[in-house]
Amino acid sequence: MFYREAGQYKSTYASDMAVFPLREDRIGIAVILAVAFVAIPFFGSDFFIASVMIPFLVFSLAAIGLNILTGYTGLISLGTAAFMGVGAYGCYKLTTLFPGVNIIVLILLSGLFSAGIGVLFGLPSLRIKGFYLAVATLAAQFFLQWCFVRVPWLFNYNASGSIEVPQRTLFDIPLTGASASPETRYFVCLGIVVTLTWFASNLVHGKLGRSWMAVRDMDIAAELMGIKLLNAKLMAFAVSSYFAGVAGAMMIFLWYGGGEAADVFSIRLSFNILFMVIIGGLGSLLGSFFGAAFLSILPTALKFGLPALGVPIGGATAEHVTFMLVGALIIIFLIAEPHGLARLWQIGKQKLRTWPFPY
Amino acid sequence: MSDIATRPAPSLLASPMVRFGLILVAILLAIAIGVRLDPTNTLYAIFVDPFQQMVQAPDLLAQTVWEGLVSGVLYALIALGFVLIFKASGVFNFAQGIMVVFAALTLVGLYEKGVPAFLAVIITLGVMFALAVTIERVVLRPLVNQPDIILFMATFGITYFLIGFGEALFGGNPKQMIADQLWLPRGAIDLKILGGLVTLQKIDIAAAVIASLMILLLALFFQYTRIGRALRAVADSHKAALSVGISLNQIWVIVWFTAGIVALITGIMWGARSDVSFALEIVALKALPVLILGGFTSIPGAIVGGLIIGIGEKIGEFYWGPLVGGGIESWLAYFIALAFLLFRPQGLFGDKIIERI
Amino acid sequence: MNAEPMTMTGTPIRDTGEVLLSVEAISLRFGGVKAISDVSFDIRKGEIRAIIGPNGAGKTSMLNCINGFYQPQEGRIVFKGERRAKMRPHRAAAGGIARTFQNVALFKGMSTLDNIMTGRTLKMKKGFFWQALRHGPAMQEEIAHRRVVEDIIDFLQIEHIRKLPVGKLPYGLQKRVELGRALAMEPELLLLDEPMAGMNLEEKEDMCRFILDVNQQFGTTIALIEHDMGVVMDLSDRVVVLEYGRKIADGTPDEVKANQAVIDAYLGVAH
Amino acid sequence: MASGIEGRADTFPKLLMRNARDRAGRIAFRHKDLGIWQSWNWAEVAEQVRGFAQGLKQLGLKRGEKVAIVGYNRPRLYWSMCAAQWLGAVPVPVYADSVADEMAYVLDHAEAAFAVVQDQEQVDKILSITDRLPHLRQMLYDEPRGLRDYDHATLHAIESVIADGAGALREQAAAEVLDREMAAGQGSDLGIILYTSGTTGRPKGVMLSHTNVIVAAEIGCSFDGLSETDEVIAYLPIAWVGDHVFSYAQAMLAGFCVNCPESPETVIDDRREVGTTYAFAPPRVFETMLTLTMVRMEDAGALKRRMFHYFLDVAKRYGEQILNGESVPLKGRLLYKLGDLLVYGPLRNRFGLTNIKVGYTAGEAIGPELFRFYRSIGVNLKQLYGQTEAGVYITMQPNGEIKADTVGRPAPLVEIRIDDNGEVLYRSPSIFGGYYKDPEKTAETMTADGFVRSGDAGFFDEGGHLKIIDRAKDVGKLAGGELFPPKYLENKLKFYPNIKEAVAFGQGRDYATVAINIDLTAVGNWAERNNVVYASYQELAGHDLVYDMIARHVDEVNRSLAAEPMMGGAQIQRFLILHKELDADDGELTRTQKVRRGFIAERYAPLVAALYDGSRIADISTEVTFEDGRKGVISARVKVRDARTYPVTTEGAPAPARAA
Repeated sequence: MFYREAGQYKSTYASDMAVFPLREDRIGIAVILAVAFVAIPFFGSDFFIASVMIPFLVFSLAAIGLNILTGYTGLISLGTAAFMGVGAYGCYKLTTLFPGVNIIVLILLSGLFSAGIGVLFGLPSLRIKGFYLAVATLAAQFFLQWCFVRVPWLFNYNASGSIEVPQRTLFDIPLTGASASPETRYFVCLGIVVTLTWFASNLVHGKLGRSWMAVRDMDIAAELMGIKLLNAKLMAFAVSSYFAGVAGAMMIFLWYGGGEAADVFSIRLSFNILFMVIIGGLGSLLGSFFGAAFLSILPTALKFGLPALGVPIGGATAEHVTFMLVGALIIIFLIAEPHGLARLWQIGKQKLRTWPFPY
Repeated sequence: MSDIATRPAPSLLASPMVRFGLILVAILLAIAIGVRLDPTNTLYAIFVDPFQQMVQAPDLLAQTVWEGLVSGVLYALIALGFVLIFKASGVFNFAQGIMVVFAALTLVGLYEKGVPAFLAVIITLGVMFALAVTIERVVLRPLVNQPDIILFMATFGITYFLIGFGEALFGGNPKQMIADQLWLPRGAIDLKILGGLVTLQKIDIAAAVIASLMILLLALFFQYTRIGRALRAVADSHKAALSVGISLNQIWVIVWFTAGIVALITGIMWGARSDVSFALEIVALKALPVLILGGFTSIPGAIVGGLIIGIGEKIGEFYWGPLVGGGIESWLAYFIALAFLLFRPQGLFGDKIIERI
Repeated sequence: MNAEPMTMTGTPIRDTGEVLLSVEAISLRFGGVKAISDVSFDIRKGEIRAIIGPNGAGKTSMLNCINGFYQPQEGRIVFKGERRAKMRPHRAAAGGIARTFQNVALFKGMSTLDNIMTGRTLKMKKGFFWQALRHGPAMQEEIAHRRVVEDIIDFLQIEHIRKLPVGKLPYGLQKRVELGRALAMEPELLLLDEPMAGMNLEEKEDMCRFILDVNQQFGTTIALIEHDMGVVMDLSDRVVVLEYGRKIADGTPDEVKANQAVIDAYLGVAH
Repeated sequence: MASGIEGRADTFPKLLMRNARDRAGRIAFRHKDLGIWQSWNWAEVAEQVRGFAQGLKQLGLKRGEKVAIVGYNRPRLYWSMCAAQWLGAVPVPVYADSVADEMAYVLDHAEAAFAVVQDQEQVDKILSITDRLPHLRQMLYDEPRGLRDYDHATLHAIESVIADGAGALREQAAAEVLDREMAAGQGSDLGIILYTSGTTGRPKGVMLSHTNVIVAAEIGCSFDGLSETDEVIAYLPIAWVGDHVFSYAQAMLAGFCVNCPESPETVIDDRREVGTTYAFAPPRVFETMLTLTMVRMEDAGALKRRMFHYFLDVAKRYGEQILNGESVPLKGRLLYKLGDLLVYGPLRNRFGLTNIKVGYTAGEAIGPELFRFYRSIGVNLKQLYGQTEAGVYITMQPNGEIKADTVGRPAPLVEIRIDDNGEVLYRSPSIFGGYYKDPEKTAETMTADGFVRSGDAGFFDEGGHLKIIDRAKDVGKLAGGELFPPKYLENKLKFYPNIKEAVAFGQGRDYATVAINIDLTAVGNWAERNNVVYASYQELAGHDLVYDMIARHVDEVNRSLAAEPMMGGAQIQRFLILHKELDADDGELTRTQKVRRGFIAERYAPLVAALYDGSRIADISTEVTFEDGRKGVISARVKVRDARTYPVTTEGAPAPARAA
């Protein structure tokens, strides 16, 4: 309905291959970025920013990571939380080893650790596929989670066994630690997520992305096209785990502000991120955001929304209802639209483009 | 001879990447262990000492194997539920673990509400049947013909729903299994053998016996009843099942109900050994490595796989666990499975993977 | 040599001289079953070589051996003068062997354009860093390869489906896209596994024309499996006939047609 | 209005060089090729055309020789026209879909020395008739695919010809010689020969001088204020005068951009991408778009469908007034604004007409409903009445004076006279110089005082707008003496989307009858919605429910005829639905998709007889040509139905108003 495509012709391949070839879409993205960078910090309450937006951003990044692996490359992983944990502990070690280096740099570097570990646990993917691979990633999940508890070197031998987030600043503005304001932490998260999403978008639209999708859709044909399966898969594991690692570091350093990380990075979190990817849409970066928004905001909304509506509901009951709802929604979504929110969005967009025609 | 043929599997170790990876994993483990140990004694502690202990104290070894055997039987029971459903409907039922918890919770919950124990068992069976019918109607039927991965994800949905539902109904606190009321034995038998004392919990013996009976019953059911034959047929071809005169929908209900019965029994046995709580869910995940070992479609595979995993992880925990601070039970099963998987991708008893072109 | 003078109707001069690939005494077994036993033949540069035979004669297995998807237990494959006991898929691809599949093996989730672009993967050299930026060298590389791909799209006349996901295309078009993907590799040897299976008459004619054009315009050597004997006789320079994994005849279409073993085994049944 | 042709730029090559000088960097041509819009600015086009001209010269093209141009709308084919004109040769564009036989006639008649063609298909076609073309010396092609192994002694790629020419032009001397060639051209020189696809007989070559075409182009450009910022899409046959004036002459004159679509199938998408500002299409194109719209909307949800039709009603009520700048109540204006947001804007977007400044339809009468529909949704669609012999324009509709049933006032510089038999005659500086090699026909068409007989019957209404009834020779009489305008009847019927074609009979008969072709898309869709099962076109066409539906349409036509002056006698008394679609390949339609009434009457003689002998059914078998050229015979039993007629309500016959 809002699309006026007349006159939007492409006279170069560069413009034809742009991620957003339509003017209306570019405007849409600009509006979203403006809202994210200006409107939300300006109008959003501390609670909203700290409890809704930051978790949303962290989950989005993790979901993008998993989506690259599962959605684009077709490799199921149940170990996302563990790779996030590697990022968090990696970042913790880095902050102790290099206290002078800026925390943002360290967060971005910490993803490299999980990328490395991800490649290691991705090795079996050459031999095994599907559910079998899911079990291999479970090995990573439980082994790494065990390490987080049993290897005291990871948490600097402190008594509590948890990560202590030090205060770090940029231009004297505290970014992490107790005195960092939600807005600052939000900006750091947003900056990282936007940048990495841009990288991810570039990757999936390029040669590597095509190789991933080729492996996903028909690995035998991909192999005979000269795509080296192991390389493509390990690359997917590396990139995916890098995203998860950065998300994990962000989670501890910019959202939780420390804590018993071994419990946080549990199998439950892995499942949650997998659901985000499925509900959002496999093979869609946009879907990762949708899924993350849906599943990270839903519990908060239920917890605070239902009492506000006058439905008497305790904290524990809210949690149970959330579980049931999430479960039911997963099933409903799979029945209604197995391709997730992203597909719904795409259909909606197509409808708008062809409006008033139905197709 | 068809043009479509199996592809000779490439030798695993031929890939330098994999070889490199395995070496890396080994080094990683060695480092993890080395951190806890005096480096000079590392090799001794890993490769000599545990075996010396085994030989020196065979009673402890027997005790460990027995415990592994019992938990292996229970793993096998959970895996059995998976296999039943996978064989008949091609669905990888992630919810099997939670069905165990749900069944046990329902049983205990009903008893707490004042329902006599055996009546509670019967009602629980009814609940499991209702669950099977509901799942078939609400989840499976609308998703028929969808790719496997979608059905797999749907069982995740079932899992979450059941967790929420169970907790909302019965609360999240651990409960005591009504073992006595169900005439399950308690106490232990001490055997003086192998120059030591081996303690066998009666409940464990009961578990092993009941599980064996269960498996025997299932085998008979599949072998000698019309429905059982239909179920076996459906694993090969849906048309074959229809020719026996049972609709696919009925088959699904039956299979899920059977899996529900298996889940209830598993729940009772497991609950009697520890207690009934959602922590069981994590334990149920152990069924996955069991399946990997045994193959997704093989009932004997599930049993053998369960025993290997159960015994393997107990021995590993008892003899090697302390070297790295213990708790390796949480992941050892997966590594054992992974190690098998790398050399036999289709599992011990699984059908050969066919690559077509 | 079956050289003919050039005429206005476009009959090409055949330049089928040196041997591009030869298989030497190949045997392939699956467990106890012999799929191919002791088959030898060669493919000369620039020719269209047909492999025919009844169902289950081992034709597809033969192609699978040539591009390394299967590794034969015995025998050698000589490609461009290099003798190997076995081929590796990506090495075959890098060496210039491309193929299409009996049952279309496209990447269903991707568009026609992206499918054909994957054929360029081996020729794209820009590293991870540049790809992540998608500007500068990586973008220039993408554009350069897009040009090549657009030429192929133009050649195969599939402009109108350029941006559609291939999964929903009609079968005939999918086959064309698959050919496009193989062509994007700029292969020296193109293996076509039943390129015309399941097509109607018009689509078959189009496909025939494309195959001939590829052979003539790019000088690509083609080995094809086909059941339609009319097509085989029209297109191919030489034909090798397999039956139960054995070679029973090898020669020009006319020679093969006259071969008694072939008539008994194949032609008599097929017609 | 004064003729504004510049003293210097009186030929197209001169106009091209003027553009290259005055607006060098502006895009002149775009072609969707290899996935993107390849573009050339005026300077580049001039460079290409100069090289092309030099290349042609080197190949031996001489002043006055003819160059046949065959193919779809491709930039290089347009350039070939200019390059030929540069050397004083005469381009002869030919319909690309002509069969070899038709093409042989035109090329032979025009004595084409060169042929510039699009691709292998056309090359093969011409090679197959070379023995009938003694004058043809060289052939050039645009797309090299498949032609590599052809004998290139007399066959050349345009690209290499241009390159050779451009190479030679690096020599100063050669360049000067070439420039003198261009300078030698004059406005009065023969610029182009356009062959008209007559409804009868062989095509005739209409000779137009540079001045003729430039004047015609100027009429259009100044009438609608076209400038270099406009965009057109070139998709109509290049041999048609409409395309020649709109996509070549006016582009050269006003300096706007010509966009060539990727292929005939992608025109709609390509038009949407480019967002043309100026459009030209025969009614058929608009009709197809509307039919598709309505068919697609049938599949929309009920709510959306109701909203759609509600706003279409709003548009019907207020749209045209708003477009004409008349006063409209505030409520209407607001509703229309809302409708524009929800329906009209998106519709224009889908049609690719968002940026349209003015659109023209011509070639045949457009249905009033159809015409009003486009105007009501905000597309400034106008009609013009034109002919090849006139260099296109005869009458046009000025803004604010647009009616559906007339074709407007005489175009600038055009004089019109209505003959005693009702025939329209016209005179202007853009009229043609005669038919090529056919002085006899020329004399028949041109009067002594320089007027051209249009062959159409018409009259001026009170507002001074011309109204065309039919071909002059086709307006006949029934046996009883009542007027029988077959085309008028046919057009009335064709306004119903369910009716694709209609052929009226009645000349010298007792009453009027029609044979109807249903529209497979529209009726097929209707059938699907009404659970009418059919296996073939033939079965659908013979279905009783379809007959009932068509009977209702015929009934409505009769009612309207009864209310019109002089037309009451021509009410349709009997009709039938044809069992096959009329097809140009069978000779039933002309290449421009007009019905060939006489031929059809002969071919379907048993059916026509049945229409008049009162029988309820008739058997027919006809020979048809399939798409691949094979022939076959189809037989059918066709039903004939009676239609209801109405008493004539208007008396008398007002004489056609005469132009002053």
